[in-house]
Amino acid sequence: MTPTMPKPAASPGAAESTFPSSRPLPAGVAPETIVSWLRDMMLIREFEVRTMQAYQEKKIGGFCHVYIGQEAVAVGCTAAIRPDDPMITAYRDHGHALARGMDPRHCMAEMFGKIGGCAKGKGGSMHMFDRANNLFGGHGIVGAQTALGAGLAFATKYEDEVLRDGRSDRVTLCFLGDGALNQGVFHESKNLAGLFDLPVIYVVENNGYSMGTAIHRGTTVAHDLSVKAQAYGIEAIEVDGMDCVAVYERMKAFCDRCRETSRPGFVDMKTYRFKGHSMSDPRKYRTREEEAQYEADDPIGKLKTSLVSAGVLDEAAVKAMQKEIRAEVRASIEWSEASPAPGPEELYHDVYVEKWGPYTGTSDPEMLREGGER
Amino acid sequence: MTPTMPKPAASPGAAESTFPSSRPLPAGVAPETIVSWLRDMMLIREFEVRTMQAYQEKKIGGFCHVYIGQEAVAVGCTAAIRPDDPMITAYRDHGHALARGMDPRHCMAEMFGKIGGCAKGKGGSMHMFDRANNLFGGHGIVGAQTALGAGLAFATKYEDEVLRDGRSDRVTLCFLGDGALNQGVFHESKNLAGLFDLPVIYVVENNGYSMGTAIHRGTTVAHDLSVKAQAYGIEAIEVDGMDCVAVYERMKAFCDRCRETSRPGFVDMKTYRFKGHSMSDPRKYRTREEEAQYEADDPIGKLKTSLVSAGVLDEAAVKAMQKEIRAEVRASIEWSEASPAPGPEELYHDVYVEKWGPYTGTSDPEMLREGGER
Amino acid sequence: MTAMTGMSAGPGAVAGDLREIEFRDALNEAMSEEMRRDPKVFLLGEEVAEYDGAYKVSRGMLAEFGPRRVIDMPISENGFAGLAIGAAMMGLRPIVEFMSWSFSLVAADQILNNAPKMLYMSGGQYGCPIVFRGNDGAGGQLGSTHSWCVESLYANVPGLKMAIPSNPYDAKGLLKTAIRDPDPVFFLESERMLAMKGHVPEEEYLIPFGQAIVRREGADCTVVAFGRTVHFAMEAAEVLAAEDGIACEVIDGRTIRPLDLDTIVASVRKTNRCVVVDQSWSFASVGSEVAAQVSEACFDDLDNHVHRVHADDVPAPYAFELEQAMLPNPGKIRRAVRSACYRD
Amino acid sequence: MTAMTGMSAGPGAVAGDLREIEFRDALNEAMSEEMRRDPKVFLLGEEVAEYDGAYKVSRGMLAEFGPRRVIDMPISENGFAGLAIGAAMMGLRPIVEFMSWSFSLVAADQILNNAPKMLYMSGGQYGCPIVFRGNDGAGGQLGSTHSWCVESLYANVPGLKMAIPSNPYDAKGLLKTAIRDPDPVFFLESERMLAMKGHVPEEEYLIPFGQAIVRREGADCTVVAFGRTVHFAMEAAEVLAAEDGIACEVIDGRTIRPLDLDTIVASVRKTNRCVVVDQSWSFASVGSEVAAQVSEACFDDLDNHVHRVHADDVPAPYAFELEQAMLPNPGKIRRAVRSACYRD
Ligand SMILES: Cc1ncc(C[n+]2csc(CCOP(=O)(O)OP(=O)(O)O)c2C)c(N)n1
Ligand SMILES: Cc1ncc(C[n+]2csc(CCOP(=O)(O)OP(=O)(O)O)c2C)c(N)n1
Ligand SMILES: [Mg+2]
Ligand SMILES: [Mg+2]
Repeated sequence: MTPTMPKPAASPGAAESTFPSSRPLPAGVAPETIVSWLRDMMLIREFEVRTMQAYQEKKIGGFCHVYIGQEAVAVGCTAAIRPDDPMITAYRDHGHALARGMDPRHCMAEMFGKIGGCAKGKGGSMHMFDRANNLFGGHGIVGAQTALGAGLAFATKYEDEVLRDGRSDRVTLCFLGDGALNQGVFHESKNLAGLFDLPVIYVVENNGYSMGTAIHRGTTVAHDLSVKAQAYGIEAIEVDGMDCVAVYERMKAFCDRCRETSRPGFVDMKTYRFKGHSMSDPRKYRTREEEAQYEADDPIGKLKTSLVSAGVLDEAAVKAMQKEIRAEVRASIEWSEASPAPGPEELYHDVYVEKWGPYTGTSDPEMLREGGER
Repeated sequence: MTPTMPKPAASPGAAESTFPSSRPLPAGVAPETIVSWLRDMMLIREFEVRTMQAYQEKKIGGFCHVYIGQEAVAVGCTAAIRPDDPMITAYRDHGHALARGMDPRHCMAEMFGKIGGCAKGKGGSMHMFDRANNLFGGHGIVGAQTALGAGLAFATKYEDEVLRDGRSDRVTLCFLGDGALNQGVFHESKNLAGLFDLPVIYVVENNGYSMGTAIHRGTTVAHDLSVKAQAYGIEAIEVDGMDCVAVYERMKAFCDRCRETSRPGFVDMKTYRFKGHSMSDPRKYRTREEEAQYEADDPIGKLKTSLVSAGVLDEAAVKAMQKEIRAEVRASIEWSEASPAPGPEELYHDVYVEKWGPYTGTSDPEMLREGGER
Repeated sequence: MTAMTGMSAGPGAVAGDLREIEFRDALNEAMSEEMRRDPKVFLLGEEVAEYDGAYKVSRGMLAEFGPRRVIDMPISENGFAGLAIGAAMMGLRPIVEFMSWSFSLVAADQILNNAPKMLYMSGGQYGCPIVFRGNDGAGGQLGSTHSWCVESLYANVPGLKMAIPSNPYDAKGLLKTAIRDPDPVFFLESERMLAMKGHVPEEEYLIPFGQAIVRREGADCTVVAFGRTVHFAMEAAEVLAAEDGIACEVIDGRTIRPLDLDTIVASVRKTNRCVVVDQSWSFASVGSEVAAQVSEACFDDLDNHVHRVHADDVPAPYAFELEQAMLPNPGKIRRAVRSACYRD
Repeated sequence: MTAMTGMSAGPGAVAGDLREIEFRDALNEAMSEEMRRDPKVFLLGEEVAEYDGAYKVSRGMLAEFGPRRVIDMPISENGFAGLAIGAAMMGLRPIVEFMSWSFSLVAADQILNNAPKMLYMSGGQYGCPIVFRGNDGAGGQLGSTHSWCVESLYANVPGLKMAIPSNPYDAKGLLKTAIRDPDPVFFLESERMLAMKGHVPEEEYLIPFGQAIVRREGADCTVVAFGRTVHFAMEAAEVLAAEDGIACEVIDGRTIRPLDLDTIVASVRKTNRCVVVDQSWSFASVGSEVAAQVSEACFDDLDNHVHRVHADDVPAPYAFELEQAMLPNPGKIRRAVRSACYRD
């Protein structure tokens, strides 16, 4: 009756990346790049703290799921792929949007339901799309994006091989929660990916819970998810998602191989959400001790320590960065407040591509228009 | 481009049951019982031959899928369970109905669309239901019955444990085709069965094709389906479905254990359909050689030989049995022809249990009323 | 959403009995009472047990009935809907909670092909006594995938019944009827009403299906509404009476399958005008059905064509202003009634 | 089903051009021509490639376009519909064949939540240029799960378009339009019409969406029909003209979303009577929508209420006689027209 997910002493397959406070930085990556990862994680954290606040202040409505605790996943994975590689995820999507390069203003304004939002305020928290950055959205129906992800990989391969007569050269990252493991569509998607050699990597952000359900209460063989990939001939790895460097290193190698072989992959990405499922979750299904254990393993703190230990950053630089980020997020809130609500004409806009009857066609959101074609 | 499914020299796990022409009969089973299996298989074969004929004569409409070649599966499996164990299957269901004990008249009349059919002619070939014999139907949507099968097992367990405060004591057999492996609902069902310890055994009647698609063209890891069970912590066995005695022996042990442990099971039942997918299939996707190989492995011929070799039957007895069966099936056709078409009042009958508005309530079909409560 | 005068007291109300409870608790009482009465009744769904329900509808039920009868499910709607249908074929009486009816689309095959047709396909051998229930309609800025009004998708299908209560009293009485019904019932709640309080007597009562109820009498215009929109209609009626002197007769449909056309027609014969309010999109909807049936049955009675109030024909937007503009509301109903009465 | 006089020749027909081809070949030509024109167009579905299509619609296409563009799928409708939607978001132009629309229920989430709403949810960033096509409606004793008329389930949803051709000429012209359309199109064929022959010129043509066509002119009663039922309406019209002296104006809707109300209203303003024929169940259907819209738009024109001809409100039975009794047919249309004309 008490679902618990005690942090494992050392999780197999990720053993090399468990360390108390600091770890060697990856070889072959410029220190500035690693600093930028830290910055991205800090930005996401700050952004999400402000998101929660804005939700409490009723500036944000609907469902809202924050990414606090999981930052290393989106940031490390993004670092491991190329900008032209498609990415798609579920509704807990602010982190992916920011990691992928969405301006926090457009992300925040989307939640504020303003015309400056990435989806003109029509999507909300669960639907962060960014065409310029090849982010094919956050998606609200659990598991549904896994079929879309297979389709993105199908399309890159079709474009590269059929339209351009070249070789398949892009990898799609498709994120899902551990709860999505149990949706039929994911099973179908894995089979299709395996069957057609689709270069898609399914990254299960395994934070141990789907809402109040601990993973083993909803998922068979929860202690070894690799079987859920092997059943389709898909290679699986397990990664410590609380360690940004580990995420980057493991994912880089995995994505490179996927790109090379045009074969799908599956990642059991061990992570933890520090907050509740959504804004109204009292978290009775887990203990405060369990939470504290994971919080002590904070991916941001760890990377900070590593960078400081390695002499790349000092405390002052971190503080300056934090200050800068705080200002940036604050600015995004102000910008979002100033952005107008979508006018009534927007109701019938973007229903169909072309004008007909009461429908007024479609157009790019401000975010894409600003930067030219982007 | 040429899908082939050459008969494996010896399929692993079923090796002990491969033999050229005759095999020892199972210990502890009365010879009369084994003769009754032969009789059931011969009945199904004859029934299906007549079904094809009647379809050609347009006495049967809609979709019609015959069971010729797969008889050992339904017969051997039925022999391995108790009458009170629920059974459910897909649309290729005549064999299961007859093996389970449905009177051929009611089965044939159903296809003739007559009121004497098991479903009053409302279901047709794909929907053989027999409450008295705990057959929960043939089902037309690929894979859909796998969730129902989990539900039947859930219900026997609930009845035994919650309503009667006893221990779970029944096993559900849920049949599916190899094509159904790729439906999301089967994945969800396996996970539910594994999670809730449901005593359901999924018998994949792996005849190598879903319509024109050879299994490896639609299913990943087709050479070892056990991974599709292990992914849910479900035990899997592979059985030579062309050998009725092997089916019985393996299934008996497997069902007994499932009954004992109240755990689900998965069977890769290797079989072959001698005819096309349905009545209009030119079978261009496989070679006549492949078909001939399997036809040489005819489950009926094999069991006949074994029984004759063992001195249980002689050729004359077999001939007599065949004659009797022919008469029985002929009688079922005559009976079906004589049975009236459902009257217009039947249109609004059985839509809802009770009468309201234009709906006229429900009632048992003739088949169940004949035999008292049954 | 506040309780509505004239609506909280159901027809069976005893004078002086003032017990008021929330809509969610009315649902909880209905399920709990039926589970006490009949051990074949059980509840399953996502987060219904240990979490006490995502919306706390099943609060306390795990504690009372234990994990064999209040069962948490993984996010496998098609699988567990099918599991429940199989159990219902065996004679059990499952209640399936969809956290939201929006998530029932992944289960469409099981709930539309199997539940409502099993009795027919099996020639009367296997019925399907099951209740599917959960939140339907806009929940408040939930966006395009989470705001389905499934009544207009699913009501097309024969073999199922569909109930859509507008208040706690009806919620309890209709849900108890649904649980005892031998056929599959689609039971549509609304996240926006779960906290609404209303009178629910202690004594047991059931509300039969197919009986609409006149919530407010009036001679000038019949307004037919379902579920949450009944409140919008009542609010509009108040204002219309006060500002325009138009007396609306507001009918709460209560069930969509069966639809109580008689009550509606009797009213339209009196008022000669009709406005239908349906929270779903207009095309091929419950609203179009009511409009078509009334137009047919009251052809000689109608002074004006039937007017319809729907959600706008666009995917549900997230932004507050857009969602408000999209959804039916009292203002839109007022305009429709005025137009129906040639007062615009 | 035989080719219908006055129907096989489409509006663009050239006199003397007598080429007649089957409905299935018209579909094949539309797909093949578009695939030749645009390498982004491809076809996927169960048995579409090596088997040449379960109903031979894609006959020869694998041979011409190869396995990269004509792709056999496992029985995973939700998965491959979603895959195709993902590909469409990337700008490709998939054609998804459902062997039968009846099997699309397992894909309901992808086709209803994702395809029609992606553009809106993404604020205009990602459209979904995709065609879903396959057999819809009764195929001949296929029973309850295999006889869906999905028009009345799915037409409720904004963001999608829906076409339902009644003859080879339209099948080709509408399918080509569908493939070029930047929005998701649900394209409904009928197994019962695939072998029907009709005139299809060699020259390229497209038929725009939202333009119904008058198949037969008449002053007494408008009959609106869609897809296969157009033939029933034409047959009924012949008999009504001959036996009852009633001149029907038969309108073939061609597309359901958009619905060409103007053409219908113009006709009803002339005939003052209207019968709607819809092969699906009546409740919350395309038929109820047309009835409701006509009742509204033609309130002052109608001499009688709109009459509706539907399938009976029961699951599809297998038995030949019952299925015949259930389905719309010319006899039922005749009765409805006579009743609408007060001639019963
Ligand atoms: C098909 C479907 N069923 C139910 C829901 C409601 N729901 C939203 S999130 C969620 C839990 C998902 O958990 P998980 O996949 O682990 O993702 P996490 O929230 O942990 O990121 C549920 C049940 C939904 N959105 N879609
Ligand atoms: C969901 C769904 N998709 C497609 C079909 C059409 N269909 C009927 S049978 C069949 C092949 C199934 O093959 P398999 O499961 O191997 O069974 P077998 O025919 O070999 O017994 C298909 C594609 C269907 N009935 N349901
Ligand atoms: Mg999770
Ligand atoms: Mg097969």
